Amino acid sequence: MSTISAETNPVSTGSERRRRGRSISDTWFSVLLITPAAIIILFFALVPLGYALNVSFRQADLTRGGIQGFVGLDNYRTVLADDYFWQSVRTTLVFTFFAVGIEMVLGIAIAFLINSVTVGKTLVRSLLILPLATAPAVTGLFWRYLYDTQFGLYNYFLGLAGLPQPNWLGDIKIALWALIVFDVWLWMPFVALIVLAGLQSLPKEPFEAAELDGASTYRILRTLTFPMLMPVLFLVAILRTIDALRLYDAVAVLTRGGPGTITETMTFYLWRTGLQFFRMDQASAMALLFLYGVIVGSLFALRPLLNRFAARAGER
Amino acid sequence: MASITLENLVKHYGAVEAVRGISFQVEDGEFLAILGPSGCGKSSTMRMIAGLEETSDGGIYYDDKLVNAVRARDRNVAMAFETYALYPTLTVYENIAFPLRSAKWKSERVDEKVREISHTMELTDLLDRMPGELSGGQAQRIGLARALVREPAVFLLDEPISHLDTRQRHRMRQFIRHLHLELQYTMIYVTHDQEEAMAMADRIVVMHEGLIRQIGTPDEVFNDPADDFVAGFVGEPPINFLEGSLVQSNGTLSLRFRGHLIPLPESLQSRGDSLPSEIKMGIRPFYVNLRLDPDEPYDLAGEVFVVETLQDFCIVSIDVDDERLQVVAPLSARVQRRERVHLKLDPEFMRFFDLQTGKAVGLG
Amino acid sequence: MYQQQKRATPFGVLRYGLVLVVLLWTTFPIAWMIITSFKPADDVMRMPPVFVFKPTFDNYVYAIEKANFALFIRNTVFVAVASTVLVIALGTLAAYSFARYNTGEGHILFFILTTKMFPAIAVVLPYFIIFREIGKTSVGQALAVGLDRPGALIISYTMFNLPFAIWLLVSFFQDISRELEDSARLDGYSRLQVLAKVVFPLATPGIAVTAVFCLIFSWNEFLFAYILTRDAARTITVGVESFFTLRGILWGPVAAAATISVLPMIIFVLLLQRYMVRGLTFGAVRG
Amino acid sequence: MIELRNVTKRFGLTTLAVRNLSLEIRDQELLVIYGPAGAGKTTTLRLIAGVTKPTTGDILQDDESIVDVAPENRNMAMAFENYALYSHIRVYDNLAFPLRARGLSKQEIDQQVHRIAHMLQIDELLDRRPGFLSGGQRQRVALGRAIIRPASIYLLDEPIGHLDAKLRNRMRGELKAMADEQHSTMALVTTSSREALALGDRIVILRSGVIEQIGTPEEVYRQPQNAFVAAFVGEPPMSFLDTEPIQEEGHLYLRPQGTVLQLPVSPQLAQSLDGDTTRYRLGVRASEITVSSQQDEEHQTPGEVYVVEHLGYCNVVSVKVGDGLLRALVGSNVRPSPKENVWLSLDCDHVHLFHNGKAVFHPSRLRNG
Repeated sequence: MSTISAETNPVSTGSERRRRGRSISDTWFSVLLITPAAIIILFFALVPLGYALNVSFRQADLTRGGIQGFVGLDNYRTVLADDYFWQSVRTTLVFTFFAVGIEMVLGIAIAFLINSVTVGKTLVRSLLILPLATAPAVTGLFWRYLYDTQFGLYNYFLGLAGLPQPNWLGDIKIALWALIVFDVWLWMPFVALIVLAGLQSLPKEPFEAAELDGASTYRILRTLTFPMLMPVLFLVAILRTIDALRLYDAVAVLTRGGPGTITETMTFYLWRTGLQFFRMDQASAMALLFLYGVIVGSLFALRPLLNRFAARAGER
Repeated sequence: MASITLENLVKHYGAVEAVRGISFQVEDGEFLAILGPSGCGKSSTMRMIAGLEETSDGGIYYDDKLVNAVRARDRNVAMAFETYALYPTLTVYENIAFPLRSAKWKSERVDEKVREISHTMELTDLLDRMPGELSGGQAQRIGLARALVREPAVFLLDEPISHLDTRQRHRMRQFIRHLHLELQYTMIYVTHDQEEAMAMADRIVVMHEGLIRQIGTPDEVFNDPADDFVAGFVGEPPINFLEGSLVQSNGTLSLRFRGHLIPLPESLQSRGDSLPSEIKMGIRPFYVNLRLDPDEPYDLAGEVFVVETLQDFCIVSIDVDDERLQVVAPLSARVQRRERVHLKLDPEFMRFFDLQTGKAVGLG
Repeated sequence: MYQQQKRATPFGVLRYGLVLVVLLWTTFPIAWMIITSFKPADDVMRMPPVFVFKPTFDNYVYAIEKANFALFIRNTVFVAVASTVLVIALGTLAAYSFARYNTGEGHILFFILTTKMFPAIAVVLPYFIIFREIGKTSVGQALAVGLDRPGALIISYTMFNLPFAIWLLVSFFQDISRELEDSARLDGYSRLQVLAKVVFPLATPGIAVTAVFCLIFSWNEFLFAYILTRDAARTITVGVESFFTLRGILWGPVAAAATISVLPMIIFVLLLQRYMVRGLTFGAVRG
Repeated sequence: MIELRNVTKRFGLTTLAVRNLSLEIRDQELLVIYGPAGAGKTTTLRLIAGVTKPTTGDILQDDESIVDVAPENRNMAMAFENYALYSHIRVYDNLAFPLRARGLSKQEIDQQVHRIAHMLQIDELLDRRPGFLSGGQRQRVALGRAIIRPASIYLLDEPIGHLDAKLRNRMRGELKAMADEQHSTMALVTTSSREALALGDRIVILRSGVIEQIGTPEEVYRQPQNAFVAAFVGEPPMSFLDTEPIQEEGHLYLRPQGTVLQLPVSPQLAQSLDGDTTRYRLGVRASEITVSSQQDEEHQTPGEVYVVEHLGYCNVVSVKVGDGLLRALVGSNVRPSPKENVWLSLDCDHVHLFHNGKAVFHPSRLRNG
């Protein structure tokens, strides 16, 4: 039998025992670690912002001599009085509402569907992810081919099914829906995956208990599943909303805002103002309004949510 | 209430056999404990009884009805979970009311019943809280209350008090045992803590590696273990084992352990032929006596390794050659580390096991 | 011998049928794109579409030889890798500081997330002007920072991926038990040694995942590449548009170029499958 | 010697993990820190180790403040409750980790690692990664990593709490022997009363970050300063009976709530009562009373059996006396049935008495001792 026998301690003899190398404090250490990243972020986030702010108060028509004198709030007034601007806002909101709405509904349904499947879950998940890997600008471009009225596959299939074959990208009534369908294709898997992860991370025991307590499926969904899933659903909805409001790539490659300006979103109109009309002043004013709207709106919703997740992570 | 019968129950997860063909019966109104170390298959067994897990083979009967194909919600089983399994989105009140609402009770009757049970279990102050705001002990009681609020065919408890501190654990032990006496529910209690099983159960099923090692009353399991596993698993401090061979000397049948000859008890002297030659003797630390007087007869001699003073007695660990034995001694026994001591074993409490198979071979 | 619990089968079949429909819907456009890329030019524009054809590499040859695609690929790889290296180098240190010392008690971390919520379009115009000005200076020329130079994209992507990377890394670092570091320090290692010997090795998978996410974002980015580059520094995502010729859109080469752009990332994403959710939600939801 | 002086640790704005704690750990002593969940036990260890900084107060080692000394310079060793093993390296390297920091030679390291592994019976696990070990095995590796090297103090956070009963029993002995033999200074956290009593030279009982009592095992068990300590130390736990003093014909009695009993109070005990007429609680350890099926001179207090618990070598009988429940330890052959009427040897001079939670009287000696 062995016994525990660490070497006998040298009996403590005051301070010589301790190497009193006083290093920098935790606070300094932690600040040093974030400094490089902070500098980059501050510089490349705040400088452009400041620049945009500056330009938004000046006259800056790049076709006429670049940045010039201070004009106060004129640019903001112009923007707010601009019908095209408001139309782009409306388009953006309509797009966001329907795209995110459909993605949420379909995504949640699909998540539940996949969760109930027992065989081949990994394969299903892998295939579902694929759209998320692709560049929207690239696949969007290819969707133009799929939407094509002459040799597009979608109309071919619709024709086979005896359904009307719309002019997806050319019809002013349908073009926005063509964008929405593309966005749903691209992002519905995102919603489905996250809700699925949420479903799978729910504790098993309460559901087993409910089963033993004889609760109906509907009751379990209503009192347990959805309430427990709510934070995840909120998070997804908010992330998707922020993204949808910023929609640019798909518009740029699929419709270029057309037909006419019917699918022109805020970001696309902003781009056009700045880099086609070269009205940097108005574009900057628009950018700041937009920024303010998106950030303030979304972050008030996002912060408590993320904090909640962070707190939960801390408990682990 | 119902009696439960398991018939050759098997459960495998892929290639892993968690339960390897077990059979036993729980009488109507009986309190049965399933005891075993983690991974012995006890939880799988209980989950199959509840219907939360499908059986791989074998049958489960409630009274005389085969229930393998009956869904969990239709078996009328109440269960208390190790992790409480409270509904995190509902208040304590709604948690307790949940099974009643599932059964479509009228809300006045639900209210009445919930108030009644929370009164008995001293939960009235907690009814408006959410599960996240409860201490472990409170959550535990609510889990129990939720299970008790209805009248199930069988009441299953899965390690229900393992997360409580000593004080609360003893209180819940008393409470659960008392509850059983009052209500006479059929109860199955799964635990890895031998003391809990001993203290509460009418009968204990000891499981190990998916098999039943012994079924018996606490006394039988403690005093007449069926094999060396049961002997070693039940009892605190754990039983001492001495391995050796049987020898005849001077007409006495003895166990040769290291250099010592320990005579077998009278009752076994005449059974020499039926005993295996290689044998393992088990004796609990309560029945080994320290002999400080060198002139008294003794069975073993060794050196004190460590003395631990507990509240009402000491546990002395003694190295006999390279085997460490434990002895329970009164507080008045003053022995020192490294001291040489003699030990006398009480023949009445010696238990013998076949060294090869581990099976019990005879009582002292 | 004993009757087992049985699941209702008609529902099961329906379920798998629905799953199949969903999968067809998500994978079909990508599959068709890959198929189209191997079609001879005549078949691409045929109606009704041909499903059986003689595969050819013509479209790829055209894309790479005629349309300068080799350069686009080189640019994309260089920009994506360089910005990812930068992001990881800066991001790990900062994220560790946030995760372990709670630097700024969450406020700084949240400010950093805010910048990720910027609509890229709102800052791209100032970037355009800033890089145009820097590009005229000698420093800008030496570092290849400026309009239509890779440096401009590397900086932009670093800036835009850094907040995301920090958030994701924070969540990975938080998964490492604090006691591991405490224990190592009691064992006599200094903070920096602990970082090198304990924290980074344990966080390697998380760091790798973050890196791949950054790589994917940079690889797939469109807006900055579109506005800050013209020819020399052009990347694939934007380059695909070069097949919009006066004669019409060359769908065969477009499909080939799109496939080249998409395939590497699809492979990465499949490898990362388990971590996708976590990455896409800034580490908030563990997949 | 380690000394904590008025140490307070606050987490966030509201959580006080320890409150104004003053405590010393003497050289070569094994101090057990015992208390319920959330008592601040682990925080106390972490404060000593320096991996948590006190909000206020001072920590001294040999009369020198060490608050600003980094953990790596403190020469302390700690085993964490959640094991804190490095999952990316083998058990061998986990054990060698603290030795490498000290620049020991390969050979020395190898020797030490094998010595510790043998002692903790983990020889066969050296080549495995921690992820492939059971909880009990991990705990032994964690303990091994803490005690593999000399240190001015060993801080052990529930070092054997997750082992199975048999192994725990054995490792408890090993720890006790190590402390005795090496004269090491140790602070050990536990939630087991049995472990606390068996191991500690002294025991600190914490509750909600405040010390309830410090003393030798004998002291905290025989003379608990308050009802909390009394209830928390010892197994089965002490039972309590609410009583009120009554005066009849010049004699003083205690009457358990819900009964018409009169328990005589001796003059000695009467002094402790101090004329206060409010409620008192009797505290009775299971080993301090006996049970009989008949009334006799010793057994004068009637009660009804509530439940009987079998422990093998003895039984614990819970008896209802008025509104209270008393536990009594009886021989394994004594087994009254539930609801049976029995008689208890409840004698005020041989039990503990508490007033407003504070102990006012302890029996001078053991009845059955």
